Amino acid sequence: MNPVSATWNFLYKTYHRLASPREFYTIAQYTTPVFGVLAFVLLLCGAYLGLFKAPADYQQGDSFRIIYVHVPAAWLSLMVYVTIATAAAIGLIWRMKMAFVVAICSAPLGATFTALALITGSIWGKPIWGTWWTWDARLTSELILLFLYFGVIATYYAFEERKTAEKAMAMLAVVGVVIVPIIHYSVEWWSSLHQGATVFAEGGPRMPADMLTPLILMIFGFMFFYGYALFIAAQNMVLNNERKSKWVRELVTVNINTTH
Amino acid sequence: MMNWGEFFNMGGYAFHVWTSWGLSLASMITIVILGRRKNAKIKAQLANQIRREAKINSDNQEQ
Amino acid sequence: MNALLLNTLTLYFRREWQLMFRNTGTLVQPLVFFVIIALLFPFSLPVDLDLLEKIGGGVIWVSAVLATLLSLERMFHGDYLDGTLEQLLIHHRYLPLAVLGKVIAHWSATGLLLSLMSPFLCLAFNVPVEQIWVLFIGLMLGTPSLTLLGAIGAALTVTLHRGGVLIAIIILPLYIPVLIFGAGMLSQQVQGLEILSQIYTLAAILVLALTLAPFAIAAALKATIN
Amino acid sequence: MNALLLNTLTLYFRREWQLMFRNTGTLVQPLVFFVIIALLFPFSLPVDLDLLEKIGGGVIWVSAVLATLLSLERMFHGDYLDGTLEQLLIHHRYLPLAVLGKVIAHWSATGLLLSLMSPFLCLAFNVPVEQIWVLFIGLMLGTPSLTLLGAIGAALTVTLHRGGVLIAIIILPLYIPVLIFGAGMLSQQVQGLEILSQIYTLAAILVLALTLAPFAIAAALKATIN
Amino acid sequence: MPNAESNSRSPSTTEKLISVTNLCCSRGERVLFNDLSFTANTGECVHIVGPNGTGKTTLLRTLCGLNGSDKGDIRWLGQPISLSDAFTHQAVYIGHKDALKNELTALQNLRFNQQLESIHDEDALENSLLRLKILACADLPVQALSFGQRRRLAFAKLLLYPKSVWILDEPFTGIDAHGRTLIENLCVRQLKDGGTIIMTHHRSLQETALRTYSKEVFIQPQESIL
Amino acid sequence: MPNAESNSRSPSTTEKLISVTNLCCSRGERVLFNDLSFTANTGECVHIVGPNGTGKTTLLRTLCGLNGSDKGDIRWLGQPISLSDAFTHQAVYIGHKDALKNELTALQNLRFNQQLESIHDEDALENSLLRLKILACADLPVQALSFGQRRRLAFAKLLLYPKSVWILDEPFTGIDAHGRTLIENLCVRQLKDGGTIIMTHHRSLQETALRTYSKEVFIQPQESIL
Ligand code: HEM
Ligand SMILES: Nc1ncnc2c1ncn2[C@@H]1O[C@H](COP(=O)(O)OP(=O)(O)OP(=O)(O)O)[C@@H](O)[C@H]1O
Ligand SMILES: Nc1ncnc2c1ncn2[C@@H]1O[C@H](COP(=O)(O)OP(=O)(O)OP(=O)(O)O)[C@@H](O)[C@H]1O
Ligand SMILES: [Mg+2]
Ligand SMILES: [Mg+2]
Repeated sequence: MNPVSATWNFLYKTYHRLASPREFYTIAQYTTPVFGVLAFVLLLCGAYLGLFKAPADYQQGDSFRIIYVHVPAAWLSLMVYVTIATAAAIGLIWRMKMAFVVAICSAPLGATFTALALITGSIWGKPIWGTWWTWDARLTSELILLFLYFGVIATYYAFEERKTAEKAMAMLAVVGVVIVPIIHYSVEWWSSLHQGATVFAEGGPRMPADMLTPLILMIFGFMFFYGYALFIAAQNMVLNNERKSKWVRELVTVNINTTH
Repeated sequence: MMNWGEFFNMGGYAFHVWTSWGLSLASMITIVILGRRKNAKIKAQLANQIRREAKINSDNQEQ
Repeated sequence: MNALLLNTLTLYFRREWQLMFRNTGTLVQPLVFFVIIALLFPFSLPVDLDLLEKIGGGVIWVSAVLATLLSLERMFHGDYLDGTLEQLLIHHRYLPLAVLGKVIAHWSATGLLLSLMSPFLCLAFNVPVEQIWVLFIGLMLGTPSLTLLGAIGAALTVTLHRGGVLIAIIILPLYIPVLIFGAGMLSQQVQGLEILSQIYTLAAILVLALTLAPFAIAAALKATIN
Repeated sequence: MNALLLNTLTLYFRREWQLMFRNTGTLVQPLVFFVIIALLFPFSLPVDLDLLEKIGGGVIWVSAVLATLLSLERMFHGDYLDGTLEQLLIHHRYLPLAVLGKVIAHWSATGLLLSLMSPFLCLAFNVPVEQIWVLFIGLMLGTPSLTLLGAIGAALTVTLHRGGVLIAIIILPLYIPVLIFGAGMLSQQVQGLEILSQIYTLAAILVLALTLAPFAIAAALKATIN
Repeated sequence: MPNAESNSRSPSTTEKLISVTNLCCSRGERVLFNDLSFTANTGECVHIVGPNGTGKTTLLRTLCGLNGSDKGDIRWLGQPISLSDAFTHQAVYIGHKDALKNELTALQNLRFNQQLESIHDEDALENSLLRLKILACADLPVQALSFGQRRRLAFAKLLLYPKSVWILDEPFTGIDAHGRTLIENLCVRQLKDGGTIIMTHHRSLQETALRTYSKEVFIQPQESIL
Repeated sequence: MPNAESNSRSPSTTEKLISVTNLCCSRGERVLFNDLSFTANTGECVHIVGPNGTGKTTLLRTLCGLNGSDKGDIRWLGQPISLSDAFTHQAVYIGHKDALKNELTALQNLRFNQQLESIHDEDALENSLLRLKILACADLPVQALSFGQRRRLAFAKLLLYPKSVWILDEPFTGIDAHGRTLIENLCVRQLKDGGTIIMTHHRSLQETALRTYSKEVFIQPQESIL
């Protein structure tokens, strides 16, 4: 068998296994700890290098160390939204149950990252710009993203019937995705206090390696943490959604018997 | 070795750096703890429901 | 065929107007809120005519957005509660058109009335005459988009008891661009800059909303009612 | 006897809170509206931090008044529609106290939350720190009066389908004094004047409202429901 | 539960639990009934009969003090209801509006009602649901319940605490044959325990288990109401 | 009125007006019914039977396209309803929600419904009120009507324009003996004219005038719903 079709077969099978809640739950039981450990190690290394090894910035002094939480959080806030919108679209088009679960479980995590980006940004802005907050394009659009996350979460939990909730939430999530490019390019389109692309700039990152390495580690650490938290939340939601099914009941009764 | 006092001072930006890092850490920990708790809660609820179904069944059989 | 389409539109438009007319409260509600919101400001700011003049246009835009927002919850919810909406879905000849008729009626009682009222409020805020025109045109172009976009949120939340907040959260991100361009016209004009590009943008948003929103609203209604 | 009275109060307070807690929408609604209303301003005014700072306090007061106003319609109307209010009237042990319990619960989800939230909004408006305190105290003293007075309007209009406008028209005259004294504190303070007299006035209004309003509300409910 | 003094069923006048004399009620300009008199004793089920729109619901609401009357009086153990505290403590009214909160689950709704009587007993809640055969719906929000399940839930409240007078408006609407028997048996038990029931129902009670306890009161339509 | 081709009552398969095959519906996680099949012909009254909460209302709403189904299909003269325009033109659904506007009078409500069919005939309005014996209430706002009068008004709509399929959810709730006979006769007339009725009702239709036309479809409760 040629490698292309083998890969395709593998992807196809995994897709179908992940699409079934029960399979997902079983797989997640193994992947969750792996993601957790990876996230922990990456974050730990990143924090060590970022706090101890990276040199202080010649302009900003030690305050630049906020970058190691601000940029991963800000970047994740966008990435998670794209994930949500993609999952929502898949759910709407192919009616895949698990896609909705991924979308709705990601939303609180994305909102947390957005809030973190806003808060750490404000904290960083105070010494650098001399103000906590201004109404420029990047900050404002990031704030709107936070509202959008709230909207997605609130829409899902507002409905009693799950199918309706999923559809309504997904519609909103898909429509809202226009905000992501606006946030990303806001620094180019409008004049802004916020600095332009530094890490993902054209022609490579404009940053010395000993400052960049911890940042990359932290970004991956955040990403694995997102995966870890997503698996935990999705497992909970699958348990809840499938509470009528036999396998969940068996799971719970086994649980009761072993704990007592 | 380094000077810990100086390290915590962060060149005068202690407040800014430590609140940022602290908040990030705190929110990650909270997310994980809440996830775990939710799991326990869902299972407890389910167990309660199974108990209640047994009650309904025995009530139906009584008649 | 065309006549039939037009008929559906006008039918629901007329029906909505009649209903609003019976219940004077509904009819004047957006207008009253608009005026109240705008007039609260002079009471809460330091007495300073210059300041009032500077913020007048912005305050009027904010009041218009809020008045529209607050009237949205009522657009479909009453019909949902008493079952009229079910009947509409069952007999949906050209549902998007029926919906459009309703939305236009709704706009004429909110946006249209507000825009017509705005010059008088401007007087209260000492807004200069050249700006009154800019404000009026901006409102006439902007408020229909507000109602159309808002109706999507209203349709998504129609089955909820307390949809109000949710509508606000859902559609706020959609309203902010309209607000920025609409109110932006004023400050451009004060600085002596060109405002045509803003007008074109508002018009483009309106055309887009007018063609797409009715279908989105109809889809949202069908998805949430069951 | 006293214990029984207190019991009624806390019972209805707790009940209302639990109800709001179940329905997160109701709980956060006033807060969301408060924030949204306040945040619309920066979008609609020319970018000018000085201007924002000047009007910040006033905008926050207006937002608080509006958020309270908008939440009032829901205070009794839901209970009226589903029949809970009838049950309350039938079993009215100490109706004014039960009502007071409800009102306090309602306030804690509107006025109290708003006041606690206001310092953060002040940051967004660049309001200086000394003023944040004045604003906070003013809101804490003023919003309970707003809720108590507003509840009278809500009770009078409880049987109406679209009571919202009517409530606004009825109680607005009662709100304006609170707004004038509350927001007035800020401009006094900016000018370096004494603000104690304003604080006393707000406190006096509150004491008056707290003692008389529950009876007025109870009487209004009894009169309108039949 | 019911007062000890009124436990025997001899028809001496001093012991009438409720007596209505020459009652006259009107709605708008229309007199609904005139000179209506009847009494209700312990262990008695008063069945109010009359075609649609004669004023049965109005009568029940008047008995509860929710409507005023034009003439005549209503006494509870010889005392006018406006003075009688016993009334508010011992009567329970279930009308078409069921005082259930849509957003709460069945169990939460019951728990709320129990709390109002300062009782705390989880088992009693589940048992009352079980007795009406809706325990399976305990954790569904009320808005998801079917019409009949909702009505049953309203009746489950009767079992939470003993009240001597039940005032029921069309208790059997929307309930299936099995449910009707259940509710009839609950009523019989209430009557056997010395309670009183006043109800409306559009069919004869002769075909039910209540036949031996029931006494019909016919409301004569005044003018051309139908 | 009904299609000419389907006017004879021979049971040939091509002529089934409505046919439901292997329908399966669920709510939340609960399967309500599975593999439900039946057909409805012209001149036939299909009586859906089942205890509270089995899914009768859900079935009727699914027939109207208001709910989705999990499996199975519903055909109207052989065509799936989603494609059949005939369905939306020829069916009428009356559920627990009566699609009446509280603030309009009985007559105005009827007039509205007539307008939707682009008819204008004042006499027909009054006649339909007269046939349901509620002409005396013609000018009362709907919220003043008694429960039974309101239900009758919902039925008066059926008489405004001929529709071949009536879908009725518990048509006799809240209606007195005389009203029941009235409605039964209306139904018989509809069936005799070649129409079809699909209804739920908690008693047997054998005791009514519909007995010769009716055919029972029993919904088997799936799990422990009650
Ligand atoms: C409340 C204030 C702030 C907010 C809401 C905010 C938001 C964001 C967002 C959303 C991104 C990701 C952009 C993207 O990936 O396209 C970002 C990146 C970044 N931010 Fe901020 N920021 C704030 C303040 C600051 C401050 C004060 C600084 C430092 C002076 C800063 C430095 C950076 C850097 C270096 C990046 C990475 C840029 C890149 O390589 O793409 N931010 N910020
Ligand atoms: N404002 C009004 N003007 C005139 N008549 C009114 C007004 N409000 C209510 N009514 C009439 O008062 C009566 C109210 O009757 P009520 O609801 O007590 O009837 P009911 O006996 O319970 O009837 P049902 O069997 O239908 O429930 C109705 O006939 C209604 O038409
Ligand atoms: N989210 C949900 N989860 C589980 N069950 C639900 C949910 N929503 C509705 N149900 C159940 O679906 C059923 C709805 O039934 P429906 O209203 O069609 O009943 P019905 O046969 O009309 O009953 P009735 O005779 O009482 O009118 C009820 O049993 C209800 O408990
Ligand atoms: Mg009645
Ligand atoms: Mg039903």
